[in-house]
Amino acid sequence: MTLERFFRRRPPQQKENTVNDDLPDLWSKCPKCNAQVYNKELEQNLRVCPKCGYHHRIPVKRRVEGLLDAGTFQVTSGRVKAKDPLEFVDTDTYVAKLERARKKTGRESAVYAGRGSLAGLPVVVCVMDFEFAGGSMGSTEGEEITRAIELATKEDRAMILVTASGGARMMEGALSLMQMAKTTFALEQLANKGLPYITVLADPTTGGVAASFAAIGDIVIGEPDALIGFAGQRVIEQTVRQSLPDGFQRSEFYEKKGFIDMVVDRRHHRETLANLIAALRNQPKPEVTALEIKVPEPPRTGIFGRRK
Amino acid sequence: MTLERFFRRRPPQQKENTVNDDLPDLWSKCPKCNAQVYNKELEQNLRVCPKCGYHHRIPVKRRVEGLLDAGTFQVTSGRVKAKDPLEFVDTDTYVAKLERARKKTGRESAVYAGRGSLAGLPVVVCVMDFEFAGGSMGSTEGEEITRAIELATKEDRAMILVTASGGARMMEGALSLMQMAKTTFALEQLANKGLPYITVLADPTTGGVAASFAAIGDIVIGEPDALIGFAGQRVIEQTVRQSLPDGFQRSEFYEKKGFIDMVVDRRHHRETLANLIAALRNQPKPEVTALEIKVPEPPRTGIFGRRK
Amino acid sequence: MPALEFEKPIVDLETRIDELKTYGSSSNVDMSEELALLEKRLERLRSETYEKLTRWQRVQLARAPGRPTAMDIIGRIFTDFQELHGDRAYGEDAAIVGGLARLEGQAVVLIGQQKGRDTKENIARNFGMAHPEGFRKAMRLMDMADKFGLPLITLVDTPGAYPGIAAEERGQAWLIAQSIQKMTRLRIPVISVIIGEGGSGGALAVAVGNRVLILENAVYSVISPESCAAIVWRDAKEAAKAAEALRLTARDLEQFGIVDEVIPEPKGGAHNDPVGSSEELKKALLHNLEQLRMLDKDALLDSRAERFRRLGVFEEI
Amino acid sequence: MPALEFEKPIVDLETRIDELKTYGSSSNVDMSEELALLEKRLERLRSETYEKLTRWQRVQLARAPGRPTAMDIIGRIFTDFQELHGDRAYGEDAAIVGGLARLEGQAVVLIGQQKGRDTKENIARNFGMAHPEGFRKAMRLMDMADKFGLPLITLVDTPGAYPGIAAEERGQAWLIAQSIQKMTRLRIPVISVIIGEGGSGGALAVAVGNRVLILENAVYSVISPESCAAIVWRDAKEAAKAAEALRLTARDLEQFGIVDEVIPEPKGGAHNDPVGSSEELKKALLHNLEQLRMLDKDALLDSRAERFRRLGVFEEI
Ligand SMILES: [Zn+2]
Ligand SMILES: [Zn+2]
Repeated sequence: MTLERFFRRRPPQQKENTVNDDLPDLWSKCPKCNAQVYNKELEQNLRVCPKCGYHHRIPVKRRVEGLLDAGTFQVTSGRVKAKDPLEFVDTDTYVAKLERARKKTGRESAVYAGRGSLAGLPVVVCVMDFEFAGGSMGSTEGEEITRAIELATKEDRAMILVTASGGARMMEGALSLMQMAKTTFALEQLANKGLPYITVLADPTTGGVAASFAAIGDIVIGEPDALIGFAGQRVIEQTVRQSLPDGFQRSEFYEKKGFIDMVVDRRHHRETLANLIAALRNQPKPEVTALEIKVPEPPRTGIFGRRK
Repeated sequence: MTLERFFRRRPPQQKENTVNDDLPDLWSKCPKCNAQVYNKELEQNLRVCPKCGYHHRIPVKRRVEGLLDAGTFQVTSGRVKAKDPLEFVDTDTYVAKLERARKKTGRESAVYAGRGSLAGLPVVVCVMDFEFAGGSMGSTEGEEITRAIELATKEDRAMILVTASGGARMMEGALSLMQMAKTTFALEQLANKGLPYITVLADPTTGGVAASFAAIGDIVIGEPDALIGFAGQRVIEQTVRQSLPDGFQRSEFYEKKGFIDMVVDRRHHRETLANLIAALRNQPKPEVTALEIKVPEPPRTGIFGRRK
Repeated sequence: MPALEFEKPIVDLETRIDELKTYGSSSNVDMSEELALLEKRLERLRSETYEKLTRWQRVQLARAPGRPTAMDIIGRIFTDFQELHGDRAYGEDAAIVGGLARLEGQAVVLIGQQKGRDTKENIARNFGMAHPEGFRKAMRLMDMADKFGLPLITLVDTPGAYPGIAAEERGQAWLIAQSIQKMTRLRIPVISVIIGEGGSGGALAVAVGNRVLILENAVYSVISPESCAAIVWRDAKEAAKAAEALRLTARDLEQFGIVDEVIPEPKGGAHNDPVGSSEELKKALLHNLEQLRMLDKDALLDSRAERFRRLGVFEEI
Repeated sequence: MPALEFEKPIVDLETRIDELKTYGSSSNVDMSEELALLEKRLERLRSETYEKLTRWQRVQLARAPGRPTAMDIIGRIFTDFQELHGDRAYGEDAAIVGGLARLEGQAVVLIGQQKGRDTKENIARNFGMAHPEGFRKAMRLMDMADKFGLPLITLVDTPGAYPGIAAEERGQAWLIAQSIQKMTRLRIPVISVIIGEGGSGGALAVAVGNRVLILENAVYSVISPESCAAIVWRDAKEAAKAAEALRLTARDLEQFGIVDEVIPEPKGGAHNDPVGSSEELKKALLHNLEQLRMLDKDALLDSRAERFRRLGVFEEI
């Protein structure tokens, strides 16, 4: 399970994957193609390696910036904070774990959400932050997501949900599990108003998050090479007692298996989402341009589609 | 395709499978277990071999008799007759073929339908007759089935449809194809009134009949060992250039594959249908007894279910 | 583009004329008179051939290599096509494409049966013969159109649903039935266009439209002429006879009310003028869509039901 | 029935008493005083054990061999069960059973997660761990209940959705999500009962009820104690510790509002008195159903949404 790293010990500093707002170093090394990439260029490129197209994790704020019309985003999340209902203690207390996550991210939960406009279209964007406790879904996250969906419903906005999560948050027990149903009920209200709901599955999206709101977007978009699935790969390997094939449970795999509408390079999310939302809302095609992509994109898995 | 036999030449006299009302012979030989079976016993047994459970084809009138409360059936079909819209000629004219089918069955189409009561429950029963042009679906059959469904809708009756058909009737071209949609539209009206629709798939149910009203019963029952499928076995063999596995496309096969709710011995149709309809209509359990089955039934395909 | 069998005389004559022209210009002999005669004869030959196409010749045109496929038509008539993949249950079937697009700015949902344009694509597309997952994908897109109130346009072009072991195992009959049923429930405008080969249940599964249009040289049949011939005469080579008997051309179907409108094609078939033929199709889509826009949700559903309720030829007793 | 680890002292004492009785009657020595003392001690031991069960012991009871399975309960509480098979898409999954039945004459739709009662059945049932087709079958039955306005009763007992390659390939995550979504849409009374092991998403997929009931010794958890222990202490043997931490017992869940009612079991667990424990469950089903019968379709849907809307513990900032 992806959460294992998080639960077992302090999260390792993923030097190549996380970037502070003020970069200490000028260059990063791409873990896929080993190229030295100028950090500024990487940032402009929405943290997609300009050499090989590898999708680094991207801070939630930067993701929202790259998606919405400049200056239109208003944060609405951050009104609730986690408690410790189970008084959960393992090798450490849940309270201490939460403190570290708060300190690391400056936020109260793994959810960052708000209203904004995308190519002029009113949307609510909700992004899960893997940096906060592995993006795991506790009561706070469930509540934040539910409120974001309710906001979209109330204000007639399309809902965009970007997932990155190892799944449920063990330290909140079955309360965490209940968030799967709670968020889904909220989505039902959104659907009843005919508002589009689009999910973007970033690396990783597994467990209870994959098995609830992530999977049931009107349109489900995968980020290239994102790990997606219900069971974690180690659990599966232990169950079937064989190693997993290359590419198993990746975005491209699930596109082929019929579960993802399309795999879309992060640099194209903005115009793709704008076009999809406008079409689903039966509105004129919005004017929106994409980031220019100067480098070869990862090879297309489908046989005939163009990667957008 | 099952229809091949019918289309290519005069239908062979299937001695062991068809029985006239006045039996010329006292004994029949079961094509499965080779036992000599006393015809009277076979008839009482709804033409299920009392030795091995083999399901012989059963005349449509006898089927309806075995299903409904005695004396309650009123025929409503037989108000329309086939024309020859395409002026179809192959080795023979369609008109001549129709004449033979009429003569053979004493009916105007492959559909025999009417209202009646089943353990006191109001139903419409519609049975396809393989003896009439291989049960193929022409405009007449589509119209009869549609009217039967409309009757059920109008009179608040549950709908029971017993299929036995090689599929569409080639000699009516695309008009035949259209009956698949026409009947399905009628079923939509029935569903909107919350009336149950149960299909019983008898041997054979293939082609356009399998691929329309037969498949979309609220509950789909297969007769034991009935051949069911979209494509005919010869066509499949020619396509894949290999011979088909034993039991392929049989009722039991499709139960295992998830497409049939249950395989039910014909001698249990009466109480099974009564119980299902009463439950779906939220009515008290009806009092109804089944034919006593004295002989071993065919082995159950499912692992735990009882064959009813 | 390779010529069809019945087009060979035309192609032969064209070749002769070309040769004569080349000879004339190289030898400096004046061949203009001969050429004029030949050109006239060519014109007559073309007329004779294309204005009196037999049903079997229409079948060949409907299947002609180079005939615009669903994706070709989507590319020419629609803008902003965003293909959506998958059936959310088993797989992605390339024999059926679908997604969101715009027709003169109006957002629509498209479903198209897609044959290959070359051998490689044909294999990937399974020659346009869908498996159950293709129909399930189509159903998912129908649901999307219905949820968001978008018109649905389906482009039909398939020899039929695939008759393979796996397809049967995964319930080909059930999926076709489910897809037809889904279309009986849609409360949106639905226009289906037979653009090439409308092959039996596999075609009907996505062709239960408020309007069913057909290109002039397209065909729509309960069984392929080859299969019909194999059954009746035990010889697939009698397909021409079977095609005659089956009455499967656009004009035949129009007579029976099975299609509502025949969209003209340029002489020799859509592949001879893909742009012009697309324009005709686009016009037809637009004016039908315009008419359907008058109807509310219930009326859309009811009128579709009524349309199909009427189909069939029989006699009251 | 083999005793659970923590029941061994009780079983040992029971054996001694039996031996003593045998000895007494065969030797004609009066042991009545000793026996009375031992019986009293046994009573105390039983009370101490069963009234102060640790969470890990509850987990063991919830999984105890011989504990009534869904089919056992269906057989005892309901009549006229007619099992319906298949998901109409891929297969028949024996890990989830379902169909029509009657509860005191009232027709209902049942969905049950079914573990095996012996090794052979356990293999056939995949130990109660469903594949995607199991959830799809459940969804189909939910649709049936909804269409005909029949109450839906789900019996939850699974270690979890099956974590295998094929299950993932066929979209385990999607099917669980779809099943939850389906349950948010039902306009019928839905009662879910955790009868044994409520294992994570695989349990929740069929447990989105208007009422969620739980048997006294059943558990419901986001993760199995073994997996939790393996993650935290890198040792599945620390499961007892993990079970404590996870607060997964009926009473824990009741505190958090995750379950609405705890149904009492006989001392030592339901398997010690299957008939009596079934009666309790039946009573609970009947009175909950009675209450839900007051609500109309919209209210059923809305109150279910409200029930789940409230779940979660956090602090407003
Ligand atoms: Zn790189
Ligand atoms: Zn026999």
